[in-house]
Amino acid sequence: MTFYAPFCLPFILGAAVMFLTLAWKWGKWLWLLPRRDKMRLLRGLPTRRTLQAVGEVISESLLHRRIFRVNPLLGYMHMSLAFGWFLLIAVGWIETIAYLGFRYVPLQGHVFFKYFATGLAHKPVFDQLMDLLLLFVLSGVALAWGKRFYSRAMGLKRTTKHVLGDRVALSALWFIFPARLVAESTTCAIYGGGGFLTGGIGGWMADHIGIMPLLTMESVAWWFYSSCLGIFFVALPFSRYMHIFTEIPLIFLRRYGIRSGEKESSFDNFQVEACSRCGICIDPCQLQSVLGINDVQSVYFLRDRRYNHLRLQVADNCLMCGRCAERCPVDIDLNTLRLNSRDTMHNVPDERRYGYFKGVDRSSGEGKVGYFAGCMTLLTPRTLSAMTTIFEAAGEEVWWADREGGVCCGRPLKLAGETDSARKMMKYNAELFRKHGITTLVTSCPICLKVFREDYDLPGIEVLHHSEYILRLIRAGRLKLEHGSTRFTYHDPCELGRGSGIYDEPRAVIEAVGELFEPASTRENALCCGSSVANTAISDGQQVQIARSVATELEATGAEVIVTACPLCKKAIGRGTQRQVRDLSEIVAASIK
Amino acid sequence: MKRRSWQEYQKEIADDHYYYARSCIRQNFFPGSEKAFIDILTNDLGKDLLDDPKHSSCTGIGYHSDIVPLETIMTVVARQFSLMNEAGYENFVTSCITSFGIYTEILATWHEFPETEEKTRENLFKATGREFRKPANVAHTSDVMFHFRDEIAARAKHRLVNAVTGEPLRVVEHIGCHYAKIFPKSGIGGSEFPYVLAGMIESWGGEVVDYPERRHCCGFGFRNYLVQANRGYSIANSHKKLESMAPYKPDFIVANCPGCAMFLDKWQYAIAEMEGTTYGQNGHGIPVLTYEEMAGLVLGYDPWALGIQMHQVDVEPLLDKMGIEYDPAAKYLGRNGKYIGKPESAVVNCCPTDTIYDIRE
Amino acid sequence: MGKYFDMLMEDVRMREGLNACMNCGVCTGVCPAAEFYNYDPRQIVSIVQSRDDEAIEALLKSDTIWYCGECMSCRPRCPRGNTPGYVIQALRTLSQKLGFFVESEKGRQQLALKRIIGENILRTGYCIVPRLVKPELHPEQGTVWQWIYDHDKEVYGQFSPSYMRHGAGALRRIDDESLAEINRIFEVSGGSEMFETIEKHSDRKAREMGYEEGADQQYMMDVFTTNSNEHY
Amino acid sequence: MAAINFGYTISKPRVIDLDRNNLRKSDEILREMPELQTCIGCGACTAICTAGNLTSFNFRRVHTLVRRGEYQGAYEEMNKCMLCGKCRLVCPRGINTRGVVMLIKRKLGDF
Amino acid sequence: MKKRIIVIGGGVAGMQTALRLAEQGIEPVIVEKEPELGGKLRGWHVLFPTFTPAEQVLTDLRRRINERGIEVMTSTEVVGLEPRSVALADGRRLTCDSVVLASGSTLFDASIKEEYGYGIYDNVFTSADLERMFNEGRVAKADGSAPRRIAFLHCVGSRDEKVCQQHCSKVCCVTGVKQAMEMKRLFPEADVFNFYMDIRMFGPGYEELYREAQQSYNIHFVRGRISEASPTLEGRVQIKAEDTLTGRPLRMSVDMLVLLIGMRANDDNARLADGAGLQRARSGFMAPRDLFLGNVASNVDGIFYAGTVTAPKTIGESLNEATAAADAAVRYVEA
Repeated sequence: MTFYAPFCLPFILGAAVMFLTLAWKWGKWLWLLPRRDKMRLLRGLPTRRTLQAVGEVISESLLHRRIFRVNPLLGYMHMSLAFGWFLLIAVGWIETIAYLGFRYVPLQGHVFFKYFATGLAHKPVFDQLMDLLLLFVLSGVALAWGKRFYSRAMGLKRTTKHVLGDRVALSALWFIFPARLVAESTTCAIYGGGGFLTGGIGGWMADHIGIMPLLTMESVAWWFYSSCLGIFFVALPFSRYMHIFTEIPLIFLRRYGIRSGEKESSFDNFQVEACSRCGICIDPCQLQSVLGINDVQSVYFLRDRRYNHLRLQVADNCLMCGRCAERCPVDIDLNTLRLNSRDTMHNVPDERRYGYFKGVDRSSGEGKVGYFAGCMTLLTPRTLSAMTTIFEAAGEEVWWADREGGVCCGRPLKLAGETDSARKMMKYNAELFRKHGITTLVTSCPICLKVFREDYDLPGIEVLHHSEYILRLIRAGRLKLEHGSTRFTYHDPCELGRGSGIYDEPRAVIEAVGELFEPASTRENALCCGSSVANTAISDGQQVQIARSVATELEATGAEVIVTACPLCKKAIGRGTQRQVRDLSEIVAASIK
Repeated sequence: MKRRSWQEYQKEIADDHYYYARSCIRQNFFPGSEKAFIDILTNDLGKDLLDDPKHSSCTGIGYHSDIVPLETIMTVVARQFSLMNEAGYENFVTSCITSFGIYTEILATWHEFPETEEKTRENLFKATGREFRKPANVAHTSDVMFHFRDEIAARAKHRLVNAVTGEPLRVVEHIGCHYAKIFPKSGIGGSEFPYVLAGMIESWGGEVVDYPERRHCCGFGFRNYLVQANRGYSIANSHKKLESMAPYKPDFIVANCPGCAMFLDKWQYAIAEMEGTTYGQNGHGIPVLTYEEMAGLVLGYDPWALGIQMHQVDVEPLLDKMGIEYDPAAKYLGRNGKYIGKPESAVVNCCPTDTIYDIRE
Repeated sequence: MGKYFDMLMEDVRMREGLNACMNCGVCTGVCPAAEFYNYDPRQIVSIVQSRDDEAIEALLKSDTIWYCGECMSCRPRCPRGNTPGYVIQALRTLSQKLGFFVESEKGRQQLALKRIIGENILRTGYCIVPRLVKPELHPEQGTVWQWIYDHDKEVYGQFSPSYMRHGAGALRRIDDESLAEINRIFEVSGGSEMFETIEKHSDRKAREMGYEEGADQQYMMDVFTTNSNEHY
Repeated sequence: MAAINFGYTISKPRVIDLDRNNLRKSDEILREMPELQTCIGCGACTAICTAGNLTSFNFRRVHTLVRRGEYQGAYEEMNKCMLCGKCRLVCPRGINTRGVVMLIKRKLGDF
Repeated sequence: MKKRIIVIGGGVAGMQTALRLAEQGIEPVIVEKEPELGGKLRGWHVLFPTFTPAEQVLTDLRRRINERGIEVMTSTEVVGLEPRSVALADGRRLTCDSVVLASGSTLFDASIKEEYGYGIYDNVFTSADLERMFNEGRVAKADGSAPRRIAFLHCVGSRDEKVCQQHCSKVCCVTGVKQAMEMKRLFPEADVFNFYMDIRMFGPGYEELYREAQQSYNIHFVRGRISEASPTLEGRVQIKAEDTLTGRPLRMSVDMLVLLIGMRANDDNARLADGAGLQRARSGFMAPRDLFLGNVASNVDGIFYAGTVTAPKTIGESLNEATAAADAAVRYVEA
């Protein structure tokens, strides 16, 4: 039995190109991994993490569990295509073995088995099973077609606008399975056999079409099927379909503890090319939903970065609220990638910058607790006086860390991509904190908090957001609060919630003084106030628009007072509502017995 | 220039009997000009003028260098007035713009703050036993020259026109800040469009050229020139003016203030030596005249008798243009008519006088 | 509050020169010093009218007040009738009175001015005489000046019968009686006191700066020539 | 030339000379961010500025100079900014001041 | 018999006063020294902040005056007034029951500010010149070419002790903004600079206009009063000022320098006031009896004020004040 026919050529060439490209890409990316990451990989291989990775590959790459969470229909679509195709290949392989026993069969032999196996006795079980699987995949294709026309059914208000290469690959992909159905059905029409689908259609064709046209049709159909596969395979490594194969090593590497950092690295390639451009990140983006900006979202950012045509306007126009990353089915570390792109675009290592820090330190005094109000908090003096009241009520000895000599925490510069400059601030402040011998560092600004926790070297100093600190005081009985009947709603600041995982403490504090009403989008789904320091592109008017939309949701809770725990959010939301907007500390200070 | 407004700034200028106060800078750098002024007034116009040997500097340069207190300069000025009273004059003319500014300013201060006049009288009496009466009239020497511009024009031997083409000479005037900027009403034509020099130029056939930095200071700035470390300021201001006027191709500059005349002349030399920039025709500088020299030339005075040889920028091209005859060989003669050597030639100097002297030597 | 302001207001030039500034900048727009120094007369007036002692003291000790060339171009233009140049004169006088002038490079130059111009006035009755304009200290005076300087009697003799001699005429020697009057005027009216103040504070500063002989010729030549080039 | 040691040089003018200044960069900046032109010079940005309270950095002055085509030193000055963003919150004209800093740095970085 | 009130001045304030008086059954007489009604409005092109053609307002007022048949005496100069009579230059004396003085104000003569060279340098204009040029449809440099750079200077003849005009003329700021925008519309490629000390945008829509001028028209606002103007070789005008927000002197040459001239009190205010015992403010404008409760009344019973005779005002304000003055006069004659 020979497993070759001329029509196989497109498929063979396509598959060869694909596998060679894949091998080249993976090889290069792995080779270029920083040494530390390579060591992580080697050390991780023989551990349980490998098994966990396999499990994740199955649940995510094949079953698309996370997409199911976004929308079941969308999840089914992705699963039917991925898992269905995988099963077709796997079961096809078993079928070949079942027919031919364990012997070498070239790749095209497996793929076009129906064509080559006409002379063999049929095994109806496989015919039926393979047809069932084909139907499964075809149902996914049908949904994919449908999604083009009516994406809302799958929970997507907007879908990705694709580039030309993607469209070619997509078209090829759409035709692969219908083409296979027609090809196999034609063969069944001529030679008999086939399951309920191919056999059924084949029987119908045999009844209605003459043998000569059928023969021609068969040839054309198999050529077409092979060509679709070939085109798809050639396009795959260069299109969004690269994600099919990239997500697998990504899952493994991630399991081994490899992460993207503030500088671009080879590992980023795995993340960037693992994006399937599913477009799930578009809807949560408030730049999209409120302002109608629709070319800066993560999907476009990753696409532009992948094809090396990332523009500043795209990289810079992002609130970095993290709402998209929260939803990403591939769990790509979107904010970090954007940050290191900004680093590449904006960072200028310049030793002379911020030379003036030498000699600005006018600080004095000591204290166990250092309070770093944060630049923005200086514009919300009520927060400052509330904190003073709280410290006094709790009898805390406080050293005011940024009253004399403190500089900006460095996070805004880091978010702007000026990483090296940000480091100067981090170094300066860290030294300042150490000099004054504090053991606890409290800040009212979640922006500062995040950078203190993640980027500062502060051994022996516990960093707390004032919400955490206040809750501790309450729990330790150092603050006695009056529980009133005021109805509060709480706005999760991005840097505090998604950024630092602090959701419960502020809520517990609010509940200690009044009633809490949750807005529609809350906790991980909370909206961004729009004034994020990460965005230097949108205008003041646009910031207010976002603030208004956020405020509308918060007002809808019926609460009298909007509470937040970030000075910037407070300022921003205050511009979008007539309601009272208060920092957490204010409502606490007002309720002290 | 459509300046009509000067007529609104008419000031009283005495017709005769002047008490003359010399200028430190003018007598240092333009002694011929002072001599010419006296000669023109007394000889050509037949006026009475007293050159009193007892008067001193007004100490204005010291005052504006802030080392002479206001009370002191007031008393010095009072002494000058006292000398004038003593000599029986009441029309004070001063040969210096700084002095002119000082006299007008002090008279105004005495008027505005009478206690300062009282104090001055007290000081003067204590120091010298003198008393004084304020002058009936204070004028700058150029005011007087302006006053007689038509009489001078009537006696003119030469006019400010190109002798060959008949075209009026293009003249840039520089007034000197303290002439009218302190008290616009004290200057003919006011502070924005002073007419004192323009009037002479127009009467004598020339054409006044207005240019963007006309009103700008020459850059003396007292301490700014007097202290070497600060001279970069001084030269920069003249540089700015020269750059601004150069495109207008002036035939010469005439200055009201002796300091300005000296600086506009000397800085051309320094700029050429420092950075190689030269102005004027063929890069040999724009001649700078005092108005006395201008008047002297118009009246047919010998250029060397006017002291024109004391200028760094050679004036001969202008003399040639005006058709004034002069003896090149007489340029560097001493008081008894004997040759006393010649200055080294610099970038801004043009006249091929070298050959003449080389032969003489 | 306002201690220095009150002291300044004792000076009639301040009373004449400062009404109420509205910061229009007309003065700075024409100011020759503003063009070539890091200097803004508007801000000087603005600081002075703030009556802030700390700010005024800083001003009195700074180079800033010594940039002005006293051309008075600011005077005819000010829409509020101020004269920043007068305010500067009052500030300079006070700075010298209080000995603050020695705290700045440009202020220290007052010693050179006192020694060159001031002493010349008392000696000769003139601010300037030809012998004072030494070509080596005045290279910009050019080759013709060198020639005049070398042949002064010959050159000046042509225009003045009494060059460096008694009598009327340019650069005559002023008679002793008149000179004595000038000197007494300086004694009586505060001129000499000003000279002494300048000497006294300069000497103190010179020693502070490490000139063992105090404000000697070396110190004077240094203040005369030193330019830190930090004024622009 | 230069044979004579004068002991000083001709001072350079400090005047903002709009006839000489090349306004190309300034125009580009205003085209990208027209709102910068709406600055009313109130100085709120400068008053609140973290860097400005530690140094002589004056945001209003620097961006005004840039708009006048005075680029000399503007990049270095802007590099004193910590991008903390307080200025943006106080600007009465709602100018995206942080964006202005980034834009000026970007446009003048190659100077 | 109908009461008769003489309205001195036939500008917007005078016309509106007369109209309001006629509405209330009074017989008004407008005495105007010019040959036709309209006052300053005759010289204006469009009005801030709406760019409404001045002609439109003027035509409407004149039409209503005609329709009402109000008596108008043009080319008639008033030399003196009393509550019950007005003396004319030709020696006649008109009797009446009350007088409303709506004689307006005078535009500042820019040539007095010599440092700007108005009347001396060809390309220095006043805002009034520019309005005339807009009306004539020929806005250009003196040589007829199109300007590439235009500077407006605010506060010429206002807030200036040197010319004895200490008051703010109120309307020049917004006029400067309006004219700058008009120039930018005519010459989109031109750079327009406004030199100001304060931008006083007190009226409705003015601040918005200012902002639009900045953001949409890219008009440059430089805080600093121009110190002097001088001619350049190319016939342009070089101006010097301080850019006070940077603390540095600024120099540039422009093709056109437009001086936004202020309003000053009429010269004959003094004579009229002395004759009638009226009080004047230090600025030379007539002083109302009380700036709050009697701002259209004079200190003399029976003499009322409308419009800019008391202080610089906008067209709208003059119209409003005219109504108030007419009402006050009616109350007086009918009391």
